[in-house]
Amino acid sequence: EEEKQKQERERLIKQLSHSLGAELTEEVIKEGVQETSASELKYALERDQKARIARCSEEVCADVMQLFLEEEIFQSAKETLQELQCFCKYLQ
Amino acid sequence: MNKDAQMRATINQKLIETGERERLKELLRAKLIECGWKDQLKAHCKEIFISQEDKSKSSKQRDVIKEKGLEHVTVDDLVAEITPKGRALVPDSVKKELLQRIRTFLAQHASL
Amino acid sequence: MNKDAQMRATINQKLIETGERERLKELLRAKLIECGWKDQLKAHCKEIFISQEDKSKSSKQRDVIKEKGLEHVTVDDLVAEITPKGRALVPDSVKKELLQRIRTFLAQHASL
Repeated sequence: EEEKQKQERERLIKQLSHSLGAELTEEVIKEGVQETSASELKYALERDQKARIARCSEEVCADVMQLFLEEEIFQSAKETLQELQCFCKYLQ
Repeated sequence: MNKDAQMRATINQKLIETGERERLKELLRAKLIECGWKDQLKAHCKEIFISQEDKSKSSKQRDVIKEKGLEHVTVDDLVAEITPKGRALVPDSVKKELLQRIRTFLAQHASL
Repeated sequence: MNKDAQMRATINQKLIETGERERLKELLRAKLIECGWKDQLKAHCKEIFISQEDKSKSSKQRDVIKEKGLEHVTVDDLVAEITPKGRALVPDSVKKELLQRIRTFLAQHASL
């Protein structure tokens, strides 16, 4: 009877250890997964935003540059043409 | 309540009362960091975000992330995606060590 | 409007509201004079009229200028002819400086 009780106790300890181990592991995994997901999603969003700012800055810069250059080129063309036409009239 | 359920309830109570439950979880957390589990999980997350555009690597969940667009992805979406990997990445040695520690505790409280 | 378009609109709005756009324009103008861009472009304009006979350098627009003759050429004709050269003559350092200035401005206005 004593041996039977001992075996029964061993069986219970084994069973309990396994279920408890699985339970604790799952709890810790969930914690870790939650924490990692939250931080990695945050970093991913930050990276995305930084990349967007860099990309959009370049695009805005290119647009601004193009517009400014158009004005400058127009101004230069106007000035030069006036100079040349004046010079031409003077020669005539 | 049968004998098994009684014993389980008593053991759980003892684990909490003695602070052993929290110590076991702490041990597990430390072991997971030590074995690189957390780093692997982070790397897996990064891979998901990077490979969003890569169709060859897509899975059902990854498609959900892709469909939603990064700014609409929630932590829960990501949790659902990486949990299976998180489970699979726990080394057997860590599981065994935890089990051993639990058995020792239970043996010491055999009078239960 | 997608996120990129939204951000570009916000950046443009901020540049205008703060007067930075006007300052950038002034900076570019000063830099173009400083690096000799304006002189080079004017020289290029003059060259067009002088080298009209040089077939190897001819372009469709140059032919128009040639046909019209100096007194009938419009500013728009000349602009169309010199624009590619005008763009090409802008030194990379000036482009980089403008971009850097926009980046610094955005860093200081982190609310984007």
